[in-house]
Amino acid sequence: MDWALAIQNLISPPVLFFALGLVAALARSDLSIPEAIAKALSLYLMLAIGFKGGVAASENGLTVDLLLVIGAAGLLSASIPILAFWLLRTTTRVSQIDAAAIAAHYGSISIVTFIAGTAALDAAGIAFPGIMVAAAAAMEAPAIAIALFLAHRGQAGTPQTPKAPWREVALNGSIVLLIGAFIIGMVTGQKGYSDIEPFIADPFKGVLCLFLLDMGLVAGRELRQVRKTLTPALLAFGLYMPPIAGVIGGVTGALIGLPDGGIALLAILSGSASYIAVPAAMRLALPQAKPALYLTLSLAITFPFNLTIGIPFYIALAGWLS
Amino acid sequence: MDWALAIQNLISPPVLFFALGLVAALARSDLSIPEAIAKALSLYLMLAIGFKGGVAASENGLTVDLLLVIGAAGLLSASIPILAFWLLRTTTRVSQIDAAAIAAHYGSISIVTFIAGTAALDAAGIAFPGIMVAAAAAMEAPAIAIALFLAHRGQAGTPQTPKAPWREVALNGSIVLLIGAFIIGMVTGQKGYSDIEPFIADPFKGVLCLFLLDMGLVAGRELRQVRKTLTPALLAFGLYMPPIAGVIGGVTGALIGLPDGGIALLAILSGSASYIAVPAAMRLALPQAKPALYLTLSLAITFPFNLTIGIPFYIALAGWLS
Amino acid sequence: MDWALAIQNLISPPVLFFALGLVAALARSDLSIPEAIAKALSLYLMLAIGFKGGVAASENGLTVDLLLVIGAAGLLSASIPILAFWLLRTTTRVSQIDAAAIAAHYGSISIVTFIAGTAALDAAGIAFPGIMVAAAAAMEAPAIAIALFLAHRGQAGTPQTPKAPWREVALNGSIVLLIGAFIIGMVTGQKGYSDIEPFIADPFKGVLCLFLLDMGLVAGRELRQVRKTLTPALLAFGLYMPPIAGVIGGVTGALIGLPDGGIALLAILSGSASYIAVPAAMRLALPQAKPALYLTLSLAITFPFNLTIGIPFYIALAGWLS
Amino acid sequence: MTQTYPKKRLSIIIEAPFLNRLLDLLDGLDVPGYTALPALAGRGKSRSWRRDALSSDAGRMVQVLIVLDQGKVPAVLQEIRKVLDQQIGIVTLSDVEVLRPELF
Amino acid sequence: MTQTYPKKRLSIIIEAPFLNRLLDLLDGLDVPGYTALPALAGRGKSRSWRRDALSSDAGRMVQVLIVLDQGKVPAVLQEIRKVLDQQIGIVTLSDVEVLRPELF
Amino acid sequence: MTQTYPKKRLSIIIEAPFLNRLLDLLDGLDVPGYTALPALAGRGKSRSWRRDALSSDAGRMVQVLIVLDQGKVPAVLQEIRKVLDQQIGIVTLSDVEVLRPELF
Ligand SMILES: Nc1ncnc2c1ncn2[C@@H]1O[C@H](COP(=O)(O)O)[C@@H](O)[C@H]1O
Ligand SMILES: Nc1ncnc2c1ncn2[C@@H]1O[C@H](COP(=O)(O)O)[C@@H](O)[C@H]1O
Ligand SMILES: Nc1ncnc2c1ncn2[C@@H]1O[C@H](COP(=O)(O)O)[C@@H](O)[C@H]1O
Ligand code: NA
Ligand code: NA
Ligand code: NA
Repeated sequence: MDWALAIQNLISPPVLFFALGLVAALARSDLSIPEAIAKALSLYLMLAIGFKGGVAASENGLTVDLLLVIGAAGLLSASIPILAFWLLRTTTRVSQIDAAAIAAHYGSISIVTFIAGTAALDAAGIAFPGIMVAAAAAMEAPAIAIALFLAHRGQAGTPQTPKAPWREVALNGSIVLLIGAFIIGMVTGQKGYSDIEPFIADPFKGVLCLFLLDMGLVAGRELRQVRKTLTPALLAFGLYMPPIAGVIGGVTGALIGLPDGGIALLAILSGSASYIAVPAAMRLALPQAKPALYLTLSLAITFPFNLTIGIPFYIALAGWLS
Repeated sequence: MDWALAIQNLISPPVLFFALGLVAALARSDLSIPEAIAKALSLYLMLAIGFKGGVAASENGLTVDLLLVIGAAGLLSASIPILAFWLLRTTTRVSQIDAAAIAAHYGSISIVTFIAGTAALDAAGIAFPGIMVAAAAAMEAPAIAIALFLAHRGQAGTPQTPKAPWREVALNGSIVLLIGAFIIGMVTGQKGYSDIEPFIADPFKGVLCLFLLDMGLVAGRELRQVRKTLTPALLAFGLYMPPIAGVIGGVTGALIGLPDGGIALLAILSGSASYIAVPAAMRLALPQAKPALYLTLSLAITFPFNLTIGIPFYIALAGWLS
Repeated sequence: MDWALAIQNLISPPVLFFALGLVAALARSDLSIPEAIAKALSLYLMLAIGFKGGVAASENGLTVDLLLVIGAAGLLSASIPILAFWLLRTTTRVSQIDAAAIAAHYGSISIVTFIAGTAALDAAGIAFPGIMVAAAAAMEAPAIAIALFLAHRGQAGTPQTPKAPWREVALNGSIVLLIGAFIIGMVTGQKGYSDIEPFIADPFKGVLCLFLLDMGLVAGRELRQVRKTLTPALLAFGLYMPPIAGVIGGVTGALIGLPDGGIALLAILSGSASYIAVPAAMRLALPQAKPALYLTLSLAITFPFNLTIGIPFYIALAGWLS
Repeated sequence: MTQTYPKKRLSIIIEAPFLNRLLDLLDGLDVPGYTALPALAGRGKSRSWRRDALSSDAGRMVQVLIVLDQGKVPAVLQEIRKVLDQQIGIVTLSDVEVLRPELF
Repeated sequence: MTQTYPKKRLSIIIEAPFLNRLLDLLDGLDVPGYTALPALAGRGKSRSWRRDALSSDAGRMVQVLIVLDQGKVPAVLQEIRKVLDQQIGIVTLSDVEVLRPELF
Repeated sequence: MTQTYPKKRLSIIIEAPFLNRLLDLLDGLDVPGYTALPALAGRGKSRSWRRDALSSDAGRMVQVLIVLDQGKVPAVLQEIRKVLDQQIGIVTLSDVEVLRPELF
């Protein structure tokens, strides 16, 4: 592992603002970002990362096979939950339904972790293919589908299972914006990019800082409740699951012939856990599962882990694998 | 008509983001921009366009006679509703009050259409006078006044007509900001401009994209209800009224000696229909009129028409006329 | 006093946008900035000014003794309320509790006045030490502590005084963000700065304009109620207290050897009055005190005074003193 | 046990563009106070609406709550009725108990 | 004196991700209208939440108000009950008086 | 027909800076849950306010709703009363019917 890179990541403004939010929330400060602003920041990041991915893809041509990457991403998203479910059922005492709900989160991805990863790659001067954005978009639905199957497996005729949230998952605003902006980027290419560069490129890293400040505040509030909600075994899961999934993702990336930066990003996506789309989908599909478990794990344990230690590790991993 | 220009407009990022919003809303995605953010984006665009107009006016001097332009704009705004009212009463079956309410919208303007028009002119390298912003500000009150007259004409002693919304119309936030920023731009001139350029000029087009994404979402939601609310005759009105009014506006612009870009913008203003200030004023002044009619027409039919086909047409028109 | 500087300040975009807001609110326009946006603008300004201060402090080293500045600032913040309280009790008829509550506001600071001051210094080409941000952060708690003491002095055994708001004051979001961003700026230095410069530096002045537009709207609404709430003696206090406190602050700054720009900023901080953090703290700690008094004074009288006349005066003062 | 006193709670769901006029009206009546709450979404006889999917204030609703003495209700209702009759507006009245009767 | 008529006020506090489904359900029932209000913060048997401190819509609550005729209540309650039984959701019913009975 | 059970609905309109203290107090009492709703605008004995025209949280109001069993009301009212007596705060109590009595 490249220690200089790891330290550079730790003292970069985005990570430090995340830490500031975390500390403020742990100290019970009333610092908070209004919900509408947090939503807008997240829409902005989605729009920008999607658009830039699309422009990059239109430039280099589709440097790697788009379908291959999407297929691999979908496969990872479907298989990681199975591993997570099995680990949870053997090492912790959570119920079948809770294990399935948690597993869905780890099969899916955290787009902010992905974005922080691209920023770290930029800082390290490592290029990555624009189509990795498409991989990110493909890693939600499979995880949810597998998790619903795992949740109900072996339970004869559960009465009144709620309608599966396929419509909500497929038309999830974030994914629609990410893919839409990607396509717009592909269509308008470098010309469109130069039109809106001062909006989507220049302030990007600063907006990321503000958003991570908010994420720190949210994660810190969650962290305050960790002792009430998580057993040591669960807490451990939140820490060992990301690198395991990350290695699986990285190896897959190497096998399908991704370049260095692509391997790193696929490892980051695999290692990250959702805390936006999947929680809402789980509330709809598995209302009996305890949000306290999956939200705290994904948000208060795995997300900070990935942001600080995970990302440099996945980047180093990509270096070894390629 | 310059087809290259038309196509260039259609595949520009702002129009594509509008289309993305439209498609997302039609597909019933939950993508949405928080109301506070949409309001802020609109305040930003108003501030920026007003300020830039003021700076431009301070630069070139008042290249064309300010009062002449404002007078012509006010006249257009008062006469277009009369034509619209007559067309509605003869070609559709809407009631007198509904026809008047719709007519008010078409006499007034859509500032976003105006802004998209300035962006298209910029892209086409056509200059326009800064004072056109003042024309935009002058095209609201006359339309509302005429429409109220048309609504009540011939109705002896309507009991309890609500207080006319003059105070609300005159002190309407958007107009106040537009005019205020225009004056500030005139006062501070190029020096003030260079102070805040990285805020109001550089990200402008990107912010416009985000705002048009929101407008697409809003228009798409409206469009889903079109079949319930609009008859074919009304729908046709939403499509033929803009070019008719646009031609009237363009010819007027040519008659008062506006340059190319000014003619185009006066045509765009005339051809566009309000969906922000006038609907609110109509709720106050003509509560019996059906919002479903005027909102759907203006937002779901005329706005997309102008954004895609109208603007290049009005610009081409200006070329022919000048 | 440098009249050119004073006039330059008066016709700078930030002050003009403040005036626009003031006029719009006095005319009862419905122009308004959504609360979430106003909060976000204020968070942005806090983050940016803190971060830039930290970077500057990391650059020059701590050019002046950090502890000395903080100590002087704390002392000013504790002694100005005593003077204010005495002036209020001898020249106006406000109750002991109201006088104490008002005094707390004048001992504390207005960060926007501070920011407008840094913008005016920038425009005048006068440098200032980055650590002045730390002085700003130190001028809240002492003022509140002294005011609580003054409010209850001589009142034997007030039954059920509410819990003092120390936790709320110490962990106040604005202060946490200001200090946090300052520290992050110190840690990441010039490298971190160049990463997020297009976000925190370039649009800064424009964002300040938008924020001051909002402040104008808020102050204007307050100003409409002035005749109902303020006696002439109180109104006069709102006008003579700032320059008095400003001179005290300026002289203190000169005594501890601050450079020109530092003296000006310490005078600005001393002369300004809080209208964000202290009102909320007073509602908690002195609920019997009348918000109409302290909010109107600080927001509708002192803030506009400082923004227009005060700042150039404090800058000129610094020139004389250094 | 804490003593409570009977009062009335008047709720008016009204369109946002009318809010200022309604509040001005209430300021002119013998009403001890009011609190307006924002709404997110709704449906009535006519259109259904979502706050985040409106182009304008038209259509967005606001709920105004007034706690007041029974004795003041008839006069207030009569005035409100005049304004609301041609407009959208859902008015409901219900019984509540309060702690400090002198406030209303 | 202004005449008023007795109706019922149904309030449903429900999690934001369910809102769309609930409103779709209501649109299919004989309900004269509804208004949804946002919530800021809350606590129940499980977690406590703050709107500004959530990463996702999960956990955020919304209050849906329905003013309707007593006669329509049983059918509506029965349908709502089906959906809410396994979910978070606080349903309350109370008496109100309205001005224009024909609206409900 | 769906069976319902009588409970109480306690509403507290309070200034935003007090909200945290009130919620902390409620967390220490035997209260089954609560939901806080934001307010937009208001007027009382003192100032009138608009959310978008405030410089600070001071003056902005929040409504806290608590559905609870009649038996728990006196103890809760007594504690709340202590805190609110010197502060702004409108407390109302009303009757509601609920579906699942065991929740409260
Ligand atoms: N029965 C009702 N209960 C609650 N809110 C209603 C009801 N009817 C109408 N509303 C609200 O009033 C708005 C306008 O209603 P309408 O004029 O019937 O379209 C709706 O969008 C709802 O927000
Ligand atoms: N008794 C209650 N009164 C008011 N709101 C409640 C009550 N119980 C629960 N809630 C709301 O419902 C949400 C979920 O409750 P629970 O499922 O019990 O955790 C809480 O966060 C509150 O917003
Ligand atoms: N009678 C009332 N009904 C509803 N809300 C009220 C009432 N009185 C006061 N309020 C609210 O409480 C706030 C403070 O009231 P006050 O302390 O009387 O100025 C007001 O701004 C309103 O939001
Ligand atoms: Na993952
Ligand atoms: Na027009
Ligand atoms: Na001060």
